[in-house]
Amino acid sequence: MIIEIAILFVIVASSILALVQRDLMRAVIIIGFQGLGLALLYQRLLAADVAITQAILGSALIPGLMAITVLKTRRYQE
Amino acid sequence: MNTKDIYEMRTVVAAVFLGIFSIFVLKALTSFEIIPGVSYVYNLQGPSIAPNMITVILFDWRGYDTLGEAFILITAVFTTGILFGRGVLGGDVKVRDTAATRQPSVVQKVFAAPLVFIIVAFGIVITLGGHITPGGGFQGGSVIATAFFLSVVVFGLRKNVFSLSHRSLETFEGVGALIYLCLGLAGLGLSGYYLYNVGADFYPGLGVAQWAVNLLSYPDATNAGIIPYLNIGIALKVLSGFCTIITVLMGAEKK
Amino acid sequence: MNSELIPLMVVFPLISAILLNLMHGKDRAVRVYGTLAMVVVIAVPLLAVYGNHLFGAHPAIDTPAETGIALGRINLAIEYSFGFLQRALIFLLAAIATFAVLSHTSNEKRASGVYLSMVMLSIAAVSAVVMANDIFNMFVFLEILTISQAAMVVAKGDIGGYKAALKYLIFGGVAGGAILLGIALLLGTFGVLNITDLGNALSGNTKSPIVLTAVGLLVIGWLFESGLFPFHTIKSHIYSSAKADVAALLQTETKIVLVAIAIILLRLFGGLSNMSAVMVGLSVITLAFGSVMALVQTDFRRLLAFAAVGQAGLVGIGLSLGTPDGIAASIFHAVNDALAMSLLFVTVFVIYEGAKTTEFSRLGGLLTKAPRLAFLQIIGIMAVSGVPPFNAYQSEYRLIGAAFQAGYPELGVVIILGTIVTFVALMKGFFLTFLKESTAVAAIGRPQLSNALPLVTFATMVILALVCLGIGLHPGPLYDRFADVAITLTMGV
Amino acid sequence: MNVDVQLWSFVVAGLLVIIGLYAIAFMDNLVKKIIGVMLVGDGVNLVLITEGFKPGGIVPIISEKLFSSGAVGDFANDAAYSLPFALVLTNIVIGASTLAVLLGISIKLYQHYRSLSVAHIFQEDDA
Repeated sequence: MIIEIAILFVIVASSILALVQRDLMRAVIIIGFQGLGLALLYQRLLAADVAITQAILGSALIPGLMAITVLKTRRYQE
Repeated sequence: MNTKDIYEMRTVVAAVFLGIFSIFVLKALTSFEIIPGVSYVYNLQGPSIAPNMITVILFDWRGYDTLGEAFILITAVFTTGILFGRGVLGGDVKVRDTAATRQPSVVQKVFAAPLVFIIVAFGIVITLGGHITPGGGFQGGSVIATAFFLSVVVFGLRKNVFSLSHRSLETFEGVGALIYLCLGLAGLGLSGYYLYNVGADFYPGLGVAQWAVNLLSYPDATNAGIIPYLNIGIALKVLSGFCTIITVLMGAEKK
Repeated sequence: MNSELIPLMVVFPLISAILLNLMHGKDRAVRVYGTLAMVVVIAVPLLAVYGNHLFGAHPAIDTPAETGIALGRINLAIEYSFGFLQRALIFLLAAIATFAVLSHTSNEKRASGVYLSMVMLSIAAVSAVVMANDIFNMFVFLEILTISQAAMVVAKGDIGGYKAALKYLIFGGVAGGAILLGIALLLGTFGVLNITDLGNALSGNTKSPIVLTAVGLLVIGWLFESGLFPFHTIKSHIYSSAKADVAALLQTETKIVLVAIAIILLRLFGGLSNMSAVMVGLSVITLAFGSVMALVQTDFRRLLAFAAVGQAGLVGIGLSLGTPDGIAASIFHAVNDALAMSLLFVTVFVIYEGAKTTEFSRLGGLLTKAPRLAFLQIIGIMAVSGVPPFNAYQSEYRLIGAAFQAGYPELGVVIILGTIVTFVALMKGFFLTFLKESTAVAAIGRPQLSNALPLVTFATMVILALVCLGIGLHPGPLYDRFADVAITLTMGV
Repeated sequence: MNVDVQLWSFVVAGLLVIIGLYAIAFMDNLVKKIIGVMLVGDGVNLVLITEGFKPGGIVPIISEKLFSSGAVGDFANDAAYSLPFALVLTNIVIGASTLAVLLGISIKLYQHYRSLSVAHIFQEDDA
């Protein structure tokens, strides 16, 4: 029980934290943690297949693509 | 009323609507009563096709949705291609080599290459065992795509472990999608229903020829039929799709 | 019972899309294959037999008690249903798409494989949305449609197109999320995804907050996909940022999707009176905003884009009424308007190709330079705004009749007003382009409009004008069958 | 401590959707807006996953022992609801595809405007 609640808290907290960053690279990394939290939560909610997908896409590929975008544009929000 | 006033008015309206929307959604979600529904039937009938229910739903009952979803990824890949060079007037994607800007350190080189191969092997295992264990085409394909990502980050676009050009990646993607489409067409031609699981022959009354059943059944203890082949097609497509997007975005000019 | 050609209407364009993309760069191959593929795309809906297609051959079964579904039988497979309405809409789409493809292959020096593959993807997506009897399948193909439409706008390669596509995709993400959330709520509560089953399960159970929220979310998705009120500026931005053939194709697709999703909503929630009122209200606002904003534009393309959005509101009004007459008249008007608007879009973009601008301040006096174009455009304007011998007259007349019969005479007045405003706006555009004395055009690079009319474009315009006239003179055969469709639809509700 | 995980999971899913919508509506930076689109998708996915969750159930993969013993009916009663999970798999890839296109467009817009601020990019045609 307590694990799920902790994960839920991490998910909401990291979503909000990512959005208030001025440093976009940091926001992208925090969003990676949100994706990882979701993957763990999916695992706890009996969706093993989806957890694997979310772990790969949500914590590696999507933040990676965002990081490329930030590298190709600008790092700090104007 | 000038532009600024209109902008502020819009903001207020948007905020009010967001508030109303939040209340409705939270109210609906907290007063939810869930019934098993059609999932029960799937869980009841699925074990006679393959052990992993999610794979069975994805590739058998709702295989057509999966086809559509594969094509969303393809559309996205084509669109990124259009964004970076292809277009109405012909032309092709121009990818700038990123290796020249920074040399990888020795540690990176020593650790990255074996790691890439391990991840690729892991991805292949996930793909091939998708109908028995958690995993499948999407998962396997995207795992391999992460390996590609890692190798691109460490070794640069031109001289990485895979060394695949944009063109060949697109060809792979087309082949993956065509595998899926043609297995569906095989079902249509042999039984009259698109994406019929010919190899498993779940409804023997449809008059599917025996040679086709033998040809398309997977050499495995379970009766998965064409599901593993569809998995391979999807894996090929997802892997090359994400690799293409990574290549194109990494190769964009930073002006 | 089972027609094997039904899935090919979606699958063949998908295969063609892959092949065309692989051919990108090989000019001849793209031209030949693109043209041949369009022949097949047009032929398949005409040859297919009416019926249902089950994907994966999974039949309907008797419902086990453990599922908790209060229905006797449920469908397991994704189902496509194909009838006269679907045939008409897909044929219309294929015809307009053929014009787009032919004008691309004949007007451009190098045919672009990736662009044609986007056209194919959007054909497949719209066909799937029109035929789908499965709500999640509809969602998946709507997403393909959104991305491929954005891609067709992006393919022009200018910054305005990127901006329009960005807006469109961000809102498309929100609308897609809304649709899926609505689907999730319905799936959790009723346990099925098949639209027929869902409609049966929903009948008499439309008061719970979950159902009301789901209705709201699905209506938001409908509003976005068909460019109605809160999203009308985004749709018009997309139209005015695209090329001529693409804009004609986009607005045809939008009208078809509008009809398709509205029919799905009616089948699911037909008993809900509030939804009908909300949908009518939003459609009326769209009609008003679209027409009035068309009136104040200073650019012909934007004017036309807003007029197209306003006409979509007109289509939405009849469908939202939910009466057989209203639905039939709306579907009929969607078809008529798609044809007439395509004609107008092509004429305006011929002006753009010739003069390199469509701003009224820099246009004028083109009548002597391009008399054929002026003639065709005036036909298009009359057709769109419901002037008698043309087709939209027949459908608008029926639409007003349906509004009166449903007990909303005010709606009839609104429709007439909207039509008049649209007519005035379009005539203003015509006047400023063709009649106003101006030498500005000569200064900005010779337009060569009379020479800039390629054969395919001219033939397209003539054919569209003739079809508009033909339907206007003999509306009976088409309208009667739409009326049958509408009656069977409302019987189920 | 006894908490209803399903209820809180639904609440968090709703919150993710709302946070995402807030970011789309009120944040100026393009990357933040794109993160918002992603959060909306994540929230909807979480709704579907929680719908599929069955308290005290098992992962919907049948073991060899259970299959050979013929207790498929027991498995169907115990397993989590698998249809929503399959839909989520589809939606995750849909979200990733949309995101890739949005990121590509933002790079192109940045190359032209040298800015990721929406107010700056849309300033001339936002009348």
